[in-house]
Amino acid sequence: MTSGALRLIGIWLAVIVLLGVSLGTSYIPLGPFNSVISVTIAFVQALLVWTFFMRLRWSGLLVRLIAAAGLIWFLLLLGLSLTDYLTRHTVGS
Amino acid sequence: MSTVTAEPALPETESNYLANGYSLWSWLTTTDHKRIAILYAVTITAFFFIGGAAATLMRLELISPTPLIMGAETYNKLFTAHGVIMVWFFLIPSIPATLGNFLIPMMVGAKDVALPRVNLLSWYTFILGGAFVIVALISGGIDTGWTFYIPLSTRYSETQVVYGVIGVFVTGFSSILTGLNFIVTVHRLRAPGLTWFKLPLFVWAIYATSIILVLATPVLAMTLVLLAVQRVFGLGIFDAALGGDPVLFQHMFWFYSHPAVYIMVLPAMGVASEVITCFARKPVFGYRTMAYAIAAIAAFGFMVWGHHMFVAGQSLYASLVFSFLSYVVAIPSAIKVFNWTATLYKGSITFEAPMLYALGFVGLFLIGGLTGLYLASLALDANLSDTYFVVAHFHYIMVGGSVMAYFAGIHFWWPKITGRMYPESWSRLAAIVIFIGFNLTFFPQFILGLEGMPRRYFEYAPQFQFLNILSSAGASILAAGYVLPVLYLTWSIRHGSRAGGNPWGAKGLEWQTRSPPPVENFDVPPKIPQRPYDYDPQAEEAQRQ
Amino acid sequence: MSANAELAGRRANDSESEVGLWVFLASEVMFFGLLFYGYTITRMAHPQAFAIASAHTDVLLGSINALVIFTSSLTVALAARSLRIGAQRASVWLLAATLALGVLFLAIKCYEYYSDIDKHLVPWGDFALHGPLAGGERMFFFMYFVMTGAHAIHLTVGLGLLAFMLAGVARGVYTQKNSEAVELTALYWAVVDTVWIFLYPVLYLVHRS
Amino acid sequence: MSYPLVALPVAATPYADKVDGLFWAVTGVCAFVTLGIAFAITYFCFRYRSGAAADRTLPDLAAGKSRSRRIEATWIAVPFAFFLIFFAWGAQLYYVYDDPPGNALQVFVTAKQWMWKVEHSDGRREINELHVPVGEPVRLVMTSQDVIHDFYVPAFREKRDVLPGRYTVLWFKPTLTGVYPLRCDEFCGTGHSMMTGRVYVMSRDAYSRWLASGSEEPSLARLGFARFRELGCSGCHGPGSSIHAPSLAGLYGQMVPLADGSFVRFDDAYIRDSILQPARQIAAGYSNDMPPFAGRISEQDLLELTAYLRSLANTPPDVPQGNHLQ
Repeated sequence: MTSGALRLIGIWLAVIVLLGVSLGTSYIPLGPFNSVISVTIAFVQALLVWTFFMRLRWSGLLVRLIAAAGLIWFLLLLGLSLTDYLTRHTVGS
Repeated sequence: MSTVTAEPALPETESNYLANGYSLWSWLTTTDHKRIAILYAVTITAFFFIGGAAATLMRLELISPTPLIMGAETYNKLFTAHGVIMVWFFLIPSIPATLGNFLIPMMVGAKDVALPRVNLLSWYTFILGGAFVIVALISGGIDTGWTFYIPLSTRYSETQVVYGVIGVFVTGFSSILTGLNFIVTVHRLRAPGLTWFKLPLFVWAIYATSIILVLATPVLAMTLVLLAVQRVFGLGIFDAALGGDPVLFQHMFWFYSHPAVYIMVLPAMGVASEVITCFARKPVFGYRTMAYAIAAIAAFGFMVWGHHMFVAGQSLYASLVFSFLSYVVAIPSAIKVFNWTATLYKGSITFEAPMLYALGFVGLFLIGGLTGLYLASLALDANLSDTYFVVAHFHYIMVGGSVMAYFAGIHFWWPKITGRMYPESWSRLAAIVIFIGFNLTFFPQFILGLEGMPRRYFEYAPQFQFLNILSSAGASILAAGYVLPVLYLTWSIRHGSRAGGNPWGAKGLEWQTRSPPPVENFDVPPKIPQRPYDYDPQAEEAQRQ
Repeated sequence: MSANAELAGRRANDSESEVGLWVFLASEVMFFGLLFYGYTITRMAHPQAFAIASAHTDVLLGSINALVIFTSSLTVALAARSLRIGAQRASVWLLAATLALGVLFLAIKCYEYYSDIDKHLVPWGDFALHGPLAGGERMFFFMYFVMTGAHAIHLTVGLGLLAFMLAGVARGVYTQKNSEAVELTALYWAVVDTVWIFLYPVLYLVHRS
Repeated sequence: MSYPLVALPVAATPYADKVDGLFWAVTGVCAFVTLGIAFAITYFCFRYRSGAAADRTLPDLAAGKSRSRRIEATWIAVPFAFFLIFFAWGAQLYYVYDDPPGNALQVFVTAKQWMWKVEHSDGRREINELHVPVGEPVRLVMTSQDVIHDFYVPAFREKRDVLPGRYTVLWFKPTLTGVYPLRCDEFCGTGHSMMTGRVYVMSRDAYSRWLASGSEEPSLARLGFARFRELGCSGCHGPGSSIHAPSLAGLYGQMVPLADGSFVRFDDAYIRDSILQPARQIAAGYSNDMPPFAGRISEQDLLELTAYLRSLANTPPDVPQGNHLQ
């Protein structure tokens, strides 16, 4: 076992613990915050996987930019659509 | 203009990429980017004429306000076939997959694209997608329009929607693979010393296009999957009966299909920059601004899709945002037109066929772009959207813009690709015929739209007949114009005079090698110029004296 | 040894295939992103229906599968790492473990589909939920099947790649010096894992309290 | 019959005149730019054609750079200023216009492949025709029975998509009597181009005569009242009902509180949603006991019920419902 492998196992443990937290909190009635918590945890898990398992921590700038591009464009799609969906019933008909 | 004889004549037997195997098998298994470019060129030319035939039949039918040679169903299938084929099987792959494939590695001084086998896979994927669409056409056609709006496409159309959708879905992967290849090639294979701001604008344009291809195409693919599942199983998230939203489909569709317009027109802008500088013998005016404008168009192009939905039931506030952003994206396009014009200033201009096509491109793109200003305006769009005004507008961009530029590019690089010159007077004639025919076909359609004629109308009110006849007459001239290049270019492959390495005296890296180029593109590593478009009009004039 | 290996692994200039694969992965993000987008917009219009419908998913199987696939992305990362530092045998075992975990995931998923069908949760056809929100509930299960289906297809492709890599490493085709294919497979697999990271909360945990 | 070769449709509403004003302003600017660029290209092509004697000296690199920067800044700033004007002008027209006046004549439009069904508030029905009085605002509440259609009257310079499962609204105040073509402007299948109709803008006298000439059809609201009882709505929502359900009198147009703390306007869209899927928006203080009517009620029934509830707008909650229609 090298320290690199140990680190990966540590990350894996963190992801699994977060999975448990996500599952556990979903049984506590928090209203809309249940989803906020579970999706935030998912983002943290994904960040861990992409940073360490997918080795973005050791990648060049180019690869990091490409990795970020997908997320940025997804937010663009969602964000600009929300200008429609969040205002649709408040104006006009 | 430096002439052909300035180059030392090359021995007939010298090896080049065309002479590297003559069998069909050698072509179908090639990983040479130049040969793949030609595979693409042949395929999309076939699709261009299939789509063109559909358009011809439509224009013929529209001579009369009442049924003339077909029924409404046939007409609807024809414009759907025309749209699907021209958008996904001609325009999207046109410049990137042919000229881009041929030139990008040479322009960056590389032997091939970064992933040659992926490049060939892309072509086969394209063929597979095309096959599905052909099957859809043969087995009855599709009558939803290329936009596949729900619920017409999911519940009410009784045509081969699923085959068509699968075809477009599969073709999407060919787009993604091509875009991916160019991105990696431009990043990783540039010759030493060839920095970003020494790259020709064509490379910038194809690079920006590739980003759109890679990030927008998967959205379309998955949207079509949702459509197909809803059609096959009878319900889905776009289903109003369940409380779903058919307008959501339009958001998804236009998130791809608006950037798709930039997939078509950015490469055209790249070609225009190469051709105009060469025949004006001048460096492009404002090189950096031009490069940034390309990047800005690609980025902002993703943020304006809602302007297709002003009257579709989208909220007013969303429409305000999208209207504003649509005006923002018009700025970089305007800059490009001004800069091309300024490039001509104090040049030493000659008017070979590529230049005629490129100037035609600038003019038609200008009109197409300016009419976009009407459609970005909420109040004007509420009158004009989905009328013939829109049809005319996007044909000015896609046909007047992209196809003109594609022809400019084909004529410009034809000597490089084939090693032969085409007959100059015929090619100039074709350029002029296409320009006239195009305007005669599509300018009347602006007025038809203003008069209130909706698009996709099989029958129309008699008052629209005069302009429709004018448009159909123009279309016949345009059709003749499109057939001409096929004839004389084909002729030139065997009978054209030999072109040297650099018949136009152009400055790009691709002109430093032989025509047709050797298999590995360069016999000796190309010299990297100090700056791009290093033309000198004064020296050119002095040499003429 | 370890420090050297990390150093060797530090690549300021990633290879062409790796850049290409990352571009493809960005494309994959948009591919699944569109599904999450459709899910989000539809859920915003039908929050209660989605909450009720989500409670009908099998949270136990979903969680076990999360555990399985998260673990598989560890084993595949370790497999790539082992090959990189020359531990070929370890790499073979780790790849085999990944493959086994992937197959296990798929088996559990198939069982889950089977019981979903048994419980009439397939939205087209005779749907079990008849309440006042049945329309939204059908749409939830529409997205459930499309999203998990798209994920399962990707996972199946990944299994094929893993099997190929396993054979390659075992036969010595892929070695310490020629480890790129294995590394790229590991990247792809991690993305398949990432998709489940997001599918899990939005499909199984919407309303459990 | 002969037609002018080219003829823009008349502008039959004040709004259409304003749209035309913007149109000609934009056209003026665009024509100027097109001619300017065309002139510049032609002039440069002639003046600097190869072999023509012309001064081709360019400023040295540094001076050229700063000069070309200035030029470029100009042709970024000037078009941007114009674009802002175009945006603001078009948006302002559209925004101000978006809200129909409260006293507008309400007309229901149901689109289906390939016809327009029109129902006036008094129950008068038409197909592919719409009669309206001149000088009065008319508010169309539109929905589709099948695919997406689009209600387009070129003379009014406006259109709106007509969607299944939802109401969209289009309003206009015609000031010019005449007969104007109505066209479907969203491709809707085989008969798309045949889905046309006419809008008759009539003088007030002619309109009253037209109204009077109609067959004795019960008004939409009265039909809606009948439907209200047939479908069992009155069992819970009627006065004196023992079931805890809100009275619907006097609510139309008001903001009503919802169980989740938000407010919603009690309008056509809300009525529709509440009938089809009551559970989605529960009124504050009530539980969700109402069965959903989605799939069990036609667009026609919905229109009639909506017309009935609308007719209750000014009725106090305790008055026996239906009486006001007598």
